[in-house]
Amino acid sequence: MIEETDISDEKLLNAYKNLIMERVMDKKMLNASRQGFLPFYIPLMGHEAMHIGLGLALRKQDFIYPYYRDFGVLLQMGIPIDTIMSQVFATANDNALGRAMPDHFSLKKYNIGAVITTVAGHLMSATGIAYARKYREIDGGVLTTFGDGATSTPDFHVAMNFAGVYNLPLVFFCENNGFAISVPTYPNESGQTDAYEETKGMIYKKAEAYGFSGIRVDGTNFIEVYKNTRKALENSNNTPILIEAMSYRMGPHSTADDPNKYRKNDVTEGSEKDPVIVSQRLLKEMNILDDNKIKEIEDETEDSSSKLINKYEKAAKPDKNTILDNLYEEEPWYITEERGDLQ
Amino acid sequence: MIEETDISDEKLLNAYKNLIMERVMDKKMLNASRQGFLPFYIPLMGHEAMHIGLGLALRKQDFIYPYYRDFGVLLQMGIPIDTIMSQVFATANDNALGRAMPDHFSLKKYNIGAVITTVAGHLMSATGIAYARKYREIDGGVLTTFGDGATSTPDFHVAMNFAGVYNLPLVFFCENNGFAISVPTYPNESGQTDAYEETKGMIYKKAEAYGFSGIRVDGTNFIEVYKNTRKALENSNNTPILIEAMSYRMGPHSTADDPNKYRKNDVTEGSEKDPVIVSQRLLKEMNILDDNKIKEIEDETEDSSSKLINKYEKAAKPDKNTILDNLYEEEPWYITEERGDLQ
Amino acid sequence: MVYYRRKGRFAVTSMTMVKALNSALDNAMERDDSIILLGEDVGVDGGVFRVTDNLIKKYGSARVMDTPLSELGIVGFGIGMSMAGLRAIPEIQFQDFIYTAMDQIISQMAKLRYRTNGDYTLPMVLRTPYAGGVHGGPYHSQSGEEYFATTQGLTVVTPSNPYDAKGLLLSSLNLNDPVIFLEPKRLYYAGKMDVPDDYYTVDLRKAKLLNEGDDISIITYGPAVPLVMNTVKKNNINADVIDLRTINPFDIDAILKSVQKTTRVLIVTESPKMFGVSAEISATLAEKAIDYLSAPILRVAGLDIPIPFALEDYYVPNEKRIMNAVNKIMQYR
Amino acid sequence: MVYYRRKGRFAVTSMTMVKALNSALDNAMERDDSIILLGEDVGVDGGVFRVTDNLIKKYGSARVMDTPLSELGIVGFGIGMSMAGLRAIPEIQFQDFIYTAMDQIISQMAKLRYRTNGDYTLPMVLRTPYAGGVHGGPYHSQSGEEYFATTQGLTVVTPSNPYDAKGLLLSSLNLNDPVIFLEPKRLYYAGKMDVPDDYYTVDLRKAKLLNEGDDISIITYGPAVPLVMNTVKKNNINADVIDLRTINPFDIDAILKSVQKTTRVLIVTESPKMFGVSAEISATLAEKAIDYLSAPILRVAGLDIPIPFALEDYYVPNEKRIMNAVNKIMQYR
Ligand SMILES: Cc1ncc(C[n+]2csc(CCOP(=O)(O)OP(=O)(O)O)c2C)c(N)n1
Ligand SMILES: Cc1ncc(C[n+]2csc(CCOP(=O)(O)OP(=O)(O)O)c2C)c(N)n1
Ligand SMILES: [Mg+2]
Ligand SMILES: [Mg+2]
Repeated sequence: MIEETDISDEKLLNAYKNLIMERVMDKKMLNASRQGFLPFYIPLMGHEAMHIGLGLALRKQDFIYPYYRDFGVLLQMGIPIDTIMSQVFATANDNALGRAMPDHFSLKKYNIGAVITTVAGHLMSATGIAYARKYREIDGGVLTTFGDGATSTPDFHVAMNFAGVYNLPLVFFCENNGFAISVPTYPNESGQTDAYEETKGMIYKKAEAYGFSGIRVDGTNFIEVYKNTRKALENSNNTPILIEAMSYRMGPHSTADDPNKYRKNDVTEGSEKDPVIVSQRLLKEMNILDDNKIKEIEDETEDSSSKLINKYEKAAKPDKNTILDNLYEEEPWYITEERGDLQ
Repeated sequence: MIEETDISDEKLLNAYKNLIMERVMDKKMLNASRQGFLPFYIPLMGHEAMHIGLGLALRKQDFIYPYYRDFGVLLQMGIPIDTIMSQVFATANDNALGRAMPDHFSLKKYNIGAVITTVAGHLMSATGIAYARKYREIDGGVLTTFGDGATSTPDFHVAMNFAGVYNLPLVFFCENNGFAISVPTYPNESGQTDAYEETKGMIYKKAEAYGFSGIRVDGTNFIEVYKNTRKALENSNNTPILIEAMSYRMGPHSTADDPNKYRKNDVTEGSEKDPVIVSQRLLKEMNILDDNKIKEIEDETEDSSSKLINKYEKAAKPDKNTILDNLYEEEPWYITEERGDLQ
Repeated sequence: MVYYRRKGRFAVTSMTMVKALNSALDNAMERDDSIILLGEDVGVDGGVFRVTDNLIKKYGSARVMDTPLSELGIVGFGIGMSMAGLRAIPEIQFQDFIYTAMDQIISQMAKLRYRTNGDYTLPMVLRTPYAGGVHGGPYHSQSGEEYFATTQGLTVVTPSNPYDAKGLLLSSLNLNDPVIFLEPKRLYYAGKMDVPDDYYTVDLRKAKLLNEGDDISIITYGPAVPLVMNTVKKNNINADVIDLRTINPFDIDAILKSVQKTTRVLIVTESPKMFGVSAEISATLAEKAIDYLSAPILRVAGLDIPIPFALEDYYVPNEKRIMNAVNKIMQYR
Repeated sequence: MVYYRRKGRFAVTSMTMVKALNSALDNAMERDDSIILLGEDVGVDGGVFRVTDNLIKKYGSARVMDTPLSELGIVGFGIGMSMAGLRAIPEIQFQDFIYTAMDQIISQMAKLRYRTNGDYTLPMVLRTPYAGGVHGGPYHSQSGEEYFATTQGLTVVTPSNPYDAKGLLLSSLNLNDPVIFLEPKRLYYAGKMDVPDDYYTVDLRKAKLLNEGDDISIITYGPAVPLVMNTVKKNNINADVIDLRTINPFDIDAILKSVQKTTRVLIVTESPKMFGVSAEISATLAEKAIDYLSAPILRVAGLDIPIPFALEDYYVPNEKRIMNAVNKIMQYR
């Protein structure tokens, strides 16, 4: 079935290119990390359609507070690639001087929050940002992303509650990839955990407890993600909303993780639910893509991404003398003293 | 309408006596606190029917983790009055040596948890206790109480989630008295707050987000509270449950509070929704009570409660030399040193 | 209690600390519509200690917000607001309940400027009543300043009188960094002093020398200050009394200067001794001033236990314990 | 690294710290069916560092529980279990995330025995990997022992080698009080040593003298121990090296005894200096041993900042900083 959409073919094709870019970059960065060029890396495979859909949905006036697995959102948003790569490779050019882990972006000027490692630790911040924008009558919505595991946290409950109570322009976007590291959102056949049942795992339904509504979307379909999220952002002045996007974490949780310990990989690259395959099918049906074009994009991407990785692998690291900067606006005496220790 | 019930008239009459006892004691203790005999006091008026109903529902094999406003539950459970009063008046006889605030009972031997001031701080403890009893295949359920305000806390969410995930024998009992100090659960006519709406305040419905069910009961009707809670305790091996009991906090939040700042008192003593009036009506319809009997019980209670208060007002306070006892099983050197400071 | 007064071009009113804080909030909110108060019962009720009394009438419920019962939410909401250009003043009803917001404080509030290298800054003042005085047992009497002092990125401030309370709060609101503002509840209504009605500030990074003397330096702050001052007066101790006002970063110069003169040091806090704030003051001196010291550095503090409801009065430092320590220090040869 | 060995009637295996901890848990669970492990990914996955590897296979999912993602829940669940007669061992995946459970730790876990005067006791051991070593940035490298040390009612333990790790963990499980068991993740796989396969304990309240010398006392613990020992060996420092093992309550006798001998003191921690654990050690000495000291008490510690991802190696103490301090202390006259 051809999806109806209000965006141009050109935009869709471009989105597809970004999606492929994310896939290819992901592999190369995982590789870079295995070779020691990246000390840590958070794989993206399986999340691409959500990311590209979100990036398409976000307007200039919107604000996003992402979590740590949202590389592709920034790609699609059009954030300069140097800004993105300098962060991921923690280079001297990173606006945060490589202080945060890879994919922990902080880009105030692009309306992007400061990604935090603590699961759900940003949800109340997003809620407060939504309040501030409402107070200042700023146009646009606020969107925040998080994983399925995050819905078990205190912060999820409290943020949902505040958003409901103050009726904030806030879109809660859950990237449900089926796992919180090794713990599945839903039970799997091997019965490795008896902790979750499908009914308990209906994340989108949790919104009702807070007096607003939740919807579920196909997180492997970037057009569906785009449309629902855009609508939510446009409507969010009336009420908050929770969107649960169903996907699958196709890779390990992080470079420190070995998924073979706890699951069979149900969704593999090239399989029916792979977001790349889904996207190709969608765009082919819309006559935007064909096999030649697919190959062409792949080759181009392969090339450009290799160059990028090479460049940032070799980029200079932050100067150690910056280490004590910017803890406070006015430096305390003991920080000044500690500058001596560095010499 | 006469309520059907499976308890004897004698038991019901006795429950009524306890309910009156709670009412009368409450006034006298509030008074004692105003005169400085009790440094702090948490009023109970409006909660009596919930307390008596809970006390009736609890069986020997059940465990209760109460919150700080549950004096009457212990009264109805048949906890020795000396044990109760020694705690409230923080006397030398209190099993906790007056270390906790009034109404913060801790009575392990009676299957009663250690009341904590932090709102909802005990909910995960109750959840863990329910797990331990399930693990040890101990007969009976676990019940925990809390206020409406407590449902906004992190602990509420996390405890509900754990109870659902591990399917614990746990009854969550919310004493919804309409207020968290000054903040109403539901909006009131004067529109003092725009923070809550009725739909958002449907506390019992929140259970659905965790995969089990919630019910709402009339918290001014002790028989309804009793029956529903007993049923829940009996069933709780199959699934947790959330009970929301609707009532009204007729007095101030605490002795430090002045409700005139934030509300008109909608439910006053002697009015239709006063639990005492509701109980009298119920028991009269059942022919268990008449006006003479009501007067007789009132007089008896007036007398016995005065004697009690007098006795405990004058009871000896804990010895200061106990202050450093029982921080650890094995005393650290610095605590031993600090014993010297007391002399 | 000895207070210093500021007279002259400002109209002054005799105020309790609660009133002084209320006046500071009022002045600040009037000048700056980016300031938002939020917390449990801070609106209609005016706060359980009345610090925010009447402000909702003047500034409305969009700026004085009664929140749901969650400290995590209150602090987190304030953080978000301040990230977006407002200046939030969250209130935690009692310090004892702040632990439910500890992750927001340690992980987000304290680290935001550093971890983003200043991309985001966090101008916010987290207020909370702390320490004893209301006989509220283990969960209404805690101090806990050590948890914040040891958290890199926070500024920890505590006043000891109405004048400082207002001036320090207004200074805190000028910082572009998060402040933990600890209000000693035992001093809320402990006495009045003349406080300017108008806006003024007190330097956050300067300790106050409350008494001058040559024999001993007594370093203290917040709730313990009046006890120390009364003890010093009553017993004619020839002491420098230093009120830190800001616990972190504390005024190292004021301390060193005094200790070089007196060579004897006592530190008095209401919070417990072990691993407390007093330890850092002592350790700093053991590092920087060892040769000046002619006696052990002693500490008089709350006992190292939770606060027992019935026996709170034995828990807190008192005149006798202070005098025992002073005598030990003075007699040391 | 110098380790002491225990040979003889026990079979020993060469183990990493991770394996030693795993072995301790296995021994304990075998002896006592009231022991329950719980945490994120501790079951099927065996823990992100593999400390609980394979235990779910042997003991089942009722005793090795994969929990929902909430540290508040994990700690609170454990508290409830232990109140009801079990002995819970909650794991926090990284110390950095423990702050979301701070209220449970401070308000319930630490205070339960005292506030009920022993009506309830809380035999539980809260385990968590801490400090640096995996280059995980601001939220995978924190230490934070000061937050627990300053919480009255907790026992804070940290091993520095596989043998101690197992023995201290088993001792902790014999206490009827809550223990915070901090595992230096940089030492998890840092080397192997012979560890008995069977059950044994190491005294919780005794520090370990790892090296004997007359010139200086170096007091340290946990993640900083190998660095200190390597520095001492390499530079031939004639030092007492004291591994505290238990941070609170620490072994005051061992410290005083050493300091009376050497008269010079350095404290080394990986966690930051200001208001840290090192401050209390120093302050205790400034109170009890001032006359023995012939030099300032210095501290070498992590910098007083969050841990920067790219520059972690400059954040932690190193040989050069230790030698600078040692030289300063030794040259002091
Ligand atoms: C509060 C907290 N606890 C534990 C962790 C360690 N941790 C990192 S990611 C993760 C799982 C998160 O799962 P989910 O929310 O589903 O997001 P996903 O990683 O699957 O995208 C855990 C447990 C953390 N970062 N924060
Ligand atoms: C975590 C926490 N925050 C704040 C407080 C202060 N406080 C005590 S009771 C209360 C309101 C509780 O309301 P509710 O849960 O409805 O119970 P009620 O007192 O009405 O019975 C507040 C805010 C507290 N005890 N704990
Ligand atoms: Mg997930
Ligand atoms: Mg209530």
